[in-house]
Amino acid sequence: MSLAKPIATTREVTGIPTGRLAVWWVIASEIVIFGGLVTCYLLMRLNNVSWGDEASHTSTAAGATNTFVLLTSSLFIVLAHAAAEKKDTEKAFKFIWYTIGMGLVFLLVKSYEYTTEISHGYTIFKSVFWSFYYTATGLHALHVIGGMVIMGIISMDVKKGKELQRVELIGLYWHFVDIVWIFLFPLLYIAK
Amino acid sequence: MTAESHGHTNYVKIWGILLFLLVVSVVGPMLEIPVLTLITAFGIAIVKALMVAAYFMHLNIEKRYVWYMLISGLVALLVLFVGLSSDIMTDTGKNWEDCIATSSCVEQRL
Amino acid sequence: MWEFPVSAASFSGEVDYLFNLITSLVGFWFILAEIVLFYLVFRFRKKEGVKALYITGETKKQLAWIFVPLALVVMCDIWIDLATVKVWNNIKLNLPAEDEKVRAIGQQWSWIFIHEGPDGKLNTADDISTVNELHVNVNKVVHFELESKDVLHGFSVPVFRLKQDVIPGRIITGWFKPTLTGEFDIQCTKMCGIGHGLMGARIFIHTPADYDQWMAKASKNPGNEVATVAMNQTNSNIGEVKWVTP
Amino acid sequence: MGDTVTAHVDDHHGHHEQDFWSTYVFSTDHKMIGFQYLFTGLFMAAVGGFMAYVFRMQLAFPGESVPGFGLVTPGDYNALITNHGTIMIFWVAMPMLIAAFGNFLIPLMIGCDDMVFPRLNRLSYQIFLISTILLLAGFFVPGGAFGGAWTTYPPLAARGEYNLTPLGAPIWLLAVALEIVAFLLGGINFVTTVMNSRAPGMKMMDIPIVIWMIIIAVVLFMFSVGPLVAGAVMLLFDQVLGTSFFIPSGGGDPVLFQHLFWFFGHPEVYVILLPEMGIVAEIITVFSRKKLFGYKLIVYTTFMVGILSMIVWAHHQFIAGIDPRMASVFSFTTILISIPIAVTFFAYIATLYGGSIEFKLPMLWAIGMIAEFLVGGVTGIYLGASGLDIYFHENTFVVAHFHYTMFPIVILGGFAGMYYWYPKMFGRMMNETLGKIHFWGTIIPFNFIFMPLFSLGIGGQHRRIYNYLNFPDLASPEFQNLRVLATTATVIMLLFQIPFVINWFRSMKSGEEAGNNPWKANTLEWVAPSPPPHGNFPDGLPTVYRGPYEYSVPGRDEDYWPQNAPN
Repeated sequence: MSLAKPIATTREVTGIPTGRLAVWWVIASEIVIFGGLVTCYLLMRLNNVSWGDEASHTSTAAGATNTFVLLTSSLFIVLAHAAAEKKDTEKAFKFIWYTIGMGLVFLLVKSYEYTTEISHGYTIFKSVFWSFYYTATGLHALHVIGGMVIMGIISMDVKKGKELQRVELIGLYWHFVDIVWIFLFPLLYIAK
Repeated sequence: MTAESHGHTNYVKIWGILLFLLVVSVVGPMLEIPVLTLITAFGIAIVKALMVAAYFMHLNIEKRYVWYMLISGLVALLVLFVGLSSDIMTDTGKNWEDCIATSSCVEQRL
Repeated sequence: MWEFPVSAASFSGEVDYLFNLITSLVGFWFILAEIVLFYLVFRFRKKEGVKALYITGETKKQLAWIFVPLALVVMCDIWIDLATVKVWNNIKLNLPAEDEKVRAIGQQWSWIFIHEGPDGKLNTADDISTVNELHVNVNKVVHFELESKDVLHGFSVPVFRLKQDVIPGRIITGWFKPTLTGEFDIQCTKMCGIGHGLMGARIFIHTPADYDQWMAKASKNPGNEVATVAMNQTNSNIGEVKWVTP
Repeated sequence: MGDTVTAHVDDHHGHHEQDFWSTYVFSTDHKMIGFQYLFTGLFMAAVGGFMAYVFRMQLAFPGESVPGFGLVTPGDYNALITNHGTIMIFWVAMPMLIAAFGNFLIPLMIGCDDMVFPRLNRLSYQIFLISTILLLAGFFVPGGAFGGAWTTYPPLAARGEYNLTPLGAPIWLLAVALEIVAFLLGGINFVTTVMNSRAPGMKMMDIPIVIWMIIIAVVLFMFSVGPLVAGAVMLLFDQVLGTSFFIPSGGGDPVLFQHLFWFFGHPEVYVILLPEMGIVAEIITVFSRKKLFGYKLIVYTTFMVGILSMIVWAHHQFIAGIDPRMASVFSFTTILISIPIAVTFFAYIATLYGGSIEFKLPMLWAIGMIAEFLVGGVTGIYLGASGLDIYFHENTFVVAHFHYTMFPIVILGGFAGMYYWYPKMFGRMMNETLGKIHFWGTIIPFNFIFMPLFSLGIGGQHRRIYNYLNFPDLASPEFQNLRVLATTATVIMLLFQIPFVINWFRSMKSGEEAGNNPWKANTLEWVAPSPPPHGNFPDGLPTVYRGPYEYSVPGRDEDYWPQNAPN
């Protein structure tokens, strides 16, 4: 199994590097996955006024904190990208790990939230609203974890100065995860 | 896309604006005006998402058809929403009703 | 073969007419397309020394060969569309004034039918419940309410050309007006589990005299006893089929 | 599952694996991954065919022991029809038409050495393989395989106490979800490759139709499958955790899942149809030595098909309890979609005009496909018409209709492609006589399987029924004779697949040497040696000078003009 890249990978007929083009397609297909879930949620929510009461038991403060955390992590990863483009591997490495740290904070807040809610009886079985809540935020958290793992792997190459373009690719993905949260926040936390 | 083109964006400034919008979206609903909630919560979410997409994801300098790619996904979702709305978003339709919402379920009738 | 079952409802003739309309329209195009296809295939077989033509199919004149037939196809499409909407609206959207009402409840794997008792009203003590037997009057508009106790079922009466899925949590209303007396199949047409293949019922279309006779007999067992007993029987039958090989 | 076809395919698969692992099993070469998909697809086709044999036998001779299987219980019957449908759509049509041909053809036809992400490609196949094993494992868990129809409508699919397969149902769902993930990964690879890695000089309108169609199919798949992925997660939670997304008593809505399913399910038909239409386009141009009639028109109408196919889904649910007013809208869009499809077929038929048609094997299958698909196409109008669908919904008329579309697409079209590219795959020609026996032995019984189903459907026979003798109106001897006829034809058709298996493996060893370009075709894959080595084009990657269908150009001695020939 040779690791040499095929010539195909180096071609750029569209003018967008292959890796980035692929990430855009990943994001496009993720949009319909998350979007499908959100569409279902919206349709059912608009039919069930009582969900507003259920939603009032979510913690807006925690949600807002997490929005802040993710926005900041987005800033870090875009700074890492800028550093990687200037071939400043040290700085890029540093900012990637800041991002991972922010991801960790996000997950901590999230798990605190889950614990509080479950201990107050708001489990996934409580009502369809809570089923949606745990499904949507859980799926999102999985994406956060996945992004953190990939970032960790990429950071090792970055340190050696290899595959710097991957910082941008993981960055795109991370921003997308951020955007998903930006929509989940008002949908699940603010709208009551 | 080159390093120079990125240099023009001040990421920290964008981040500052995003945080300001976040505060607005949290404070807005506290006034408890439904219309305002809708605008501050969802209108601002859209603005925030667009800003992240445009500046952090660099869609502002990306090839145009990436926009089209992403937007066609959203259009598909819109179609889904419209197609489903008359079934899922309502309790009653032409010649059918949701017997759970109207609490007239089978068990009670038997 | 190649024929519909008898037509036993006021609207089943419309469905049959729609079938014939579509058959004649698409049949014409289908046969034409097959003839053209096979004519071309045999007419232009390879011959020594004859080179194929070079046709790009991008000039307007050439594209006319596609768009003229297409325009005709579209006209047929619109014709079919208008005809089908009319039939659909008549069967599914309109509800003519009811003469009697019946409730059909699907469960795994039998049908419970609740008839108006002698008082002509549903939800009263003299309602007549039956299992897998639906009794109706000929030439009366019957409204049915479909409900399900567990999973999706499908209420289908082929002789009426009528079909409607039954959804738990929803009450779906529809109508039919039988025009023939007799005894016919009711099918469950939505996969509903292991006993789906056994979930059939019979519809009995009576003359008014027969109907009164049936009702007199049935109302001697008022309430739900009939239903419960028969229901248990049905379930135990299915149990046998399910676990002991037939 | 021990019929002869299965055994053959399986054996050979095993034989491959004995060779050293990195060439055959963990290869990143697009051709080998294509073969892996192809052989898995063929193996699953044999499994699915065996299932069809078992349940057809049960219908013809209810209650009697089926040779090779034994007695069929209602639970077995439901599991068999469910998995037959699932396998034929997700494990035969998708891997063969999209993944196998896509993987094998895309880099060759656009003139590059591999996919852009070879390792992603390998991962895609590995996930697919896991999903395959998982699906088949469903048959061996307590309770048996899922039997709630391939549409998995909740609440039946969502609760073990309703479907009585508490393990089979989640396994089925998980297998399908994994399979979708595999194709999403593969699809991203396909699209990126075609967008970014075309040979120098290959403009958008120089891409062979089959590649266009595969790409449009993949994009269509990506945009339609998302809501179903979300729905599958929700359904899985309903099954495993006990949430109530689709359970009315818990506040959920079962109709929602139907919408999510068909929002994907209908485009899926076109996801399968389009690549196959592309294969047919390649074949009819080569064997009639004609330029494709209206290349651009076909590309545009294919886009139209893709877009329209996203707005017709609810015609599967006309009588499923949806708002009846929506039916008229969806009936209209459904009949609308016949327009672009008709354009494509008219263009194909017009391509034959003035040609120099030679009935080599691939052409036989391609013409057979067009002729048979027309039946499926026109019977679709009956079902798209909402008024008539009231009668034909969940009726064997539907079964006959979609087999008249799916069978020509997947089997006739798939065989057309396999016979056409076999010389490229293995460097040798297939035997014409055996191939003709296979063709006539497939297409004639095929009509005798499904024409009776049309007839039975018109007579009022509904689908997915284990024993029609339980229904007095359907138990007549005439009806039973038709069922026996269909079953006999099924058995005959399955037996006539043996010549194909023999031909396939015999030709691999002793077929006539093919040379680079046995069919004198224009597209780039015929520039490469047969079979193409790793890297595809040992003489350097080709440059493209013209479109793919320049056959019989006036003023040239030869009647073909390869895309890479400078003049």
